Amino acid sequence: MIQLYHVYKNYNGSSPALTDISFVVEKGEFVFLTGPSGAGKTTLLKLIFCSEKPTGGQIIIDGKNTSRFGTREIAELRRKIGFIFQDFKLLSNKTVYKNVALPLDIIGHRPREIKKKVSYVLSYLGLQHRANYKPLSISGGEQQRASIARALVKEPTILLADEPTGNLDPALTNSIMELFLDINAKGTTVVIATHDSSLIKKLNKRTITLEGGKVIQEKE
Amino acid sequence: MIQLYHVYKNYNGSSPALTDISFVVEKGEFVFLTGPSGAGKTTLLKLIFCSEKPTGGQIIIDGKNTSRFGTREIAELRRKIGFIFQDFKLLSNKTVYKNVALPLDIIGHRPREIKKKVSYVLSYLGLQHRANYKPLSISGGEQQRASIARALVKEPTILLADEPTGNLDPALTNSIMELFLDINAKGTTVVIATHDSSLIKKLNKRTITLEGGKVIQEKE
Amino acid sequence: MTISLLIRRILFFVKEASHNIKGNLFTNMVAIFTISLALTILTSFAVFFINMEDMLDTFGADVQVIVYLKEDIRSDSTSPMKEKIRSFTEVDSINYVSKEMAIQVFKNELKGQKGILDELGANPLPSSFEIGLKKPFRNSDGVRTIVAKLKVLEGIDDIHYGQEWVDRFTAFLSFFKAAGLIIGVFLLISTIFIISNTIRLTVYARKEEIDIMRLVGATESFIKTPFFIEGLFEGLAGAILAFIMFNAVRYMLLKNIPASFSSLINIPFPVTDFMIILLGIGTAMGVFGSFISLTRFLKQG
Amino acid sequence: MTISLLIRRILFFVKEASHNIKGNLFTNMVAIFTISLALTILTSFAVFFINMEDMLDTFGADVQVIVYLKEDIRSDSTSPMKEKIRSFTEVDSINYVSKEMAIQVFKNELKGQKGILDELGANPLPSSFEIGLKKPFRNSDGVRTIVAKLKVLEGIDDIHYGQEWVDRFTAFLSFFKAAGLIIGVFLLISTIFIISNTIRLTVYARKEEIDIMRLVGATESFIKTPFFIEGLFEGLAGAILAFIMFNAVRYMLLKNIPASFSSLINIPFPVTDFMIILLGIGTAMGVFGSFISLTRFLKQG
Ligand SMILES: Nc1ncnc2c1ncn2[C@@H]1O[C@H](COP(=O)(O)OP(=O)(O)OP(=O)(O)O)[C@@H](O)[C@H]1O
Ligand SMILES: Nc1ncnc2c1ncn2[C@@H]1O[C@H](COP(=O)(O)OP(=O)(O)OP(=O)(O)O)[C@@H](O)[C@H]1O
Ligand SMILES: [Mg+2]
Ligand SMILES: [Mg+2]
Repeated sequence: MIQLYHVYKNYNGSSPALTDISFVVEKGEFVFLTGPSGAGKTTLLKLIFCSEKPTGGQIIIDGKNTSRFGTREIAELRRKIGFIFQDFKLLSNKTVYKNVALPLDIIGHRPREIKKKVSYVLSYLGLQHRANYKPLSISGGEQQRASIARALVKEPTILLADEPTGNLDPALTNSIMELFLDINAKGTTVVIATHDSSLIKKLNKRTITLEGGKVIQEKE
Repeated sequence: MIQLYHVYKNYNGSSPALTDISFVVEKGEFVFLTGPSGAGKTTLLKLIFCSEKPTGGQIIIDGKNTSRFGTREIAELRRKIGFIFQDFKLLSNKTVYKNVALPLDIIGHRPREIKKKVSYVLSYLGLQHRANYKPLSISGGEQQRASIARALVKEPTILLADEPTGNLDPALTNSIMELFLDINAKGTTVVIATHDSSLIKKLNKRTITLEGGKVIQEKE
Repeated sequence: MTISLLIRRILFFVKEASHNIKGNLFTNMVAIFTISLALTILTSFAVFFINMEDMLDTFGADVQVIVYLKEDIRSDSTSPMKEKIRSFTEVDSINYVSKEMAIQVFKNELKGQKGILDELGANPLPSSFEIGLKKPFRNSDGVRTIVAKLKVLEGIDDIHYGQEWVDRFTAFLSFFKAAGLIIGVFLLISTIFIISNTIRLTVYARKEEIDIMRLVGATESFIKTPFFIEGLFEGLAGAILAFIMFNAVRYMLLKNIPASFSSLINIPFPVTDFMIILLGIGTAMGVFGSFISLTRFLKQG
Repeated sequence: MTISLLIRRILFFVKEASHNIKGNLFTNMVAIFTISLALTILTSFAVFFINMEDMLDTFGADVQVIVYLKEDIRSDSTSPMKEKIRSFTEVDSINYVSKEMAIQVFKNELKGQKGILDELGANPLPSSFEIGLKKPFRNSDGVRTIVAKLKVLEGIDDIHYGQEWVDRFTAFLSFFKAAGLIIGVFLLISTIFIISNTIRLTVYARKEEIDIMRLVGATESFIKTPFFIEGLFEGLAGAILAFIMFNAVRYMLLKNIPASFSSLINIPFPVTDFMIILLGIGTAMGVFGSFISLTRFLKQG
């Protein structure tokens, strides 16, 4: 599903963010990406998501080489990928409901269908009472959950989650991990970047550890 | 140092965010504030910081009742309080260095002094190599550390930290906790809102637990 | 794209745009107000210029060539002569003034210096033709051409045409047209720039929103369309406001100036046409403004 | 506040402002450009209006009252009469035209109709005073006042003053002034609004920045001052650009219009004064624009 071959990334004027990264994530896999702050986890996810271009190497998603993608193909790809951003990236002038509905609006679902799906995911994440609030009027953890809801509502074939539980309490963290395992069981490929070592220990899944932009450890 | 008497907070049109909160934090104390997402931790810190007004009750900081504060007194208070925001609130058009130097510029320190202090705190937090980057060009954990640096550089008498380690790996979390203990030992009153139960367990300090806007547990 | 999807899209975009307008009400109001001011200035200038041109055209009717006839001209030769002159392409009208009519006019003009009239015995004034010119020839060149043609005719004593006045009028007309054109073009460009700059600033303030939309998989047209609708609305609302302001200024002028000059601030078209033109220009500029503002942002990545 | 702190503050604010200008270069350019266009329009109108007024003043010098004297007036009484008339407050200049001078002028004027001159035997024209009026009285009312005063004098036959022309001139002048005032005020207000709206949009885009500054403990003046400096810079740069654009338009006009009208687009002050005025207005509007934009934001919480 996701194949990286000798991927390099240098942001201009700084030491390389990623050096010679190669790995393959199969369809339906569940992978943790970990490593200290500044290791390059977010950068790696952004490359897969085509919001940054690699300086070198090849990235193949679902059989297609992303290096030749134009804006149209990138938009198409993103409609299949759910991305939970580390900084949420919610639209501050839209309510939680509209933020979560946006990916479905983009795909062009029917209003009735959108309503059903959005309500379902919001209530699963305990946000139904915040549906009509703007992101700046809800708590940090609620924002994070809204961002998770937006990524999941379109039933993506790939889920990329960047530190999805940094603002959540242990109980919520558990229920969200269960949700991730659940959609993974239904066939979605999941890649989660996290610092939370207890989480990684508990789930005992394949884990790729980065440090200074290099893969220093891989555990199946 | 911080006294709350029967404090209430209702954001307009929603169920109360805080209900009848009373507690006292003595000068030089170290207190954890915990509770599930949406419990009211951030709201409580905002009230102390005068960025929200209580709907009812009295908040007394350093002997002064904040309810009578005007813009001038609020600005003065904030120059004494270091606040680490859950969403960082860094100025995106300024470098990390300038963001961290800002509180000292506001107080009006000498440039040489500012340089010394900022450099010190940046290198302690492992950010010296990111000093000339803008916040959007650094990793999430680096942004969080920049926000911590900005709160600490002015050597505040009160430190309010809202989820200060949500984006940091365990090693960095430890060294930052040590830093907090260190400035606490030097006399700064510290209040930390966090979900991280392992952190609370390890440090074994006074802990106030909120849920649904009420104090449900206090542990010395 | 199926029909039902298309309809859903259109509904979505309109809802989206109206939501954005409400959400950014303050910015939108500021933009609409600026657009309306720029349009009012442009409209006022255009209306003033068109009216002024009309007024000058009526002045142009004063450009006249007077042909004084010889004393000894045979009375049966004036009629063919008149027809001959009338056949010149430059000639719009021709009028015969007999000696008697001439002295009458002279008497009226000289009311002041009665002394002169008392002294005059026989009628010393010649008969003449007063020749009016067609529009394109009401200027120095046109006058010179016709004078050259008249000079060769038999029975002519002298030709008069207030050379100084015609030259001045011609000069003023060319000044007026050149100045009007240059200032008009400058104002038009300024208006386009002010409007597009204003919209640009409102779009720029929402750069983050555009970036996020893109990250969620929105296509360019999906992102742009609500902005176009918003620009269209701003332009339209600005034009309506401009129409109101223009009429307010016009009303104030009408109250404060002598009636004889009110023609200068007439609206030179039917009011509905005027509104349609104004609204058309406003919406076109609004859409164009958002178009060039968005091109900039959607290029980057 | 100590002196060294004050100096440090000033340095900080200037550095801050210049950093912000560089950081928001695009927005700043857009704002400066809009400001310069608005200022150019205002300046062009003001210059045109002032020149037009000057030109009308020279026309006003044509407002003349001619007093025809009786045939039998004693030659030693003209001199005291002249002095008497000169002493009227309305009178600016007075000029005696003898019978001989009058006939000479008449001959020159009537070049065309030579016949009349041949018929004239004795000089039938009266001697006269040509009276020029002071500026405030070059209108219908002024003329009527002086005529009333003149009528009671001895030895006067008739008084002439081209009533129709004076009335028309007076009407045009009052039209011109009223229209100029209304349009000028409208343009001034528009310019102020366009400039402050533009700055408002740039400030609005940085609302978050202002909020964060406040959260870090910055006082109002600490937040506002760099914005004022930025507004000042935008106004100043806009004014400089307006000066350049105005002169470019002026140059284009000079190239394209008859020389006799170039006085209409003269700069009616010394160029340095003109620049100073323009820069003054630009900076004042820039600072004022940021002032009202900021007041709005700093009020909320
Ligand atoms: N500006 C606001 N307007 C309306 N409601 C708000 C606003 N800010 C917070 N709330 C609500 O008040 C409640 C408490 O919010 P608060 O941010 O204090 O929670 P928290 O304990 O910090 O949660 P988290 O751990 O998720 O950050 C939440 O339910 C939230 O939705
Ligand atoms: N836009 C950018 N321009 C320049 N450098 C960047 C940019 N984005 C990230 N970096 C740098 O690249 C390195 C990797 O960043 P990345 O965000 O991938 O780290 P991360 O592993 O996600 O860290 P964290 O756990 O703190 O979020 C960091 O040192 C960061 O400063
Ligand atoms: Mg990251
Ligand atoms: Mg919070």
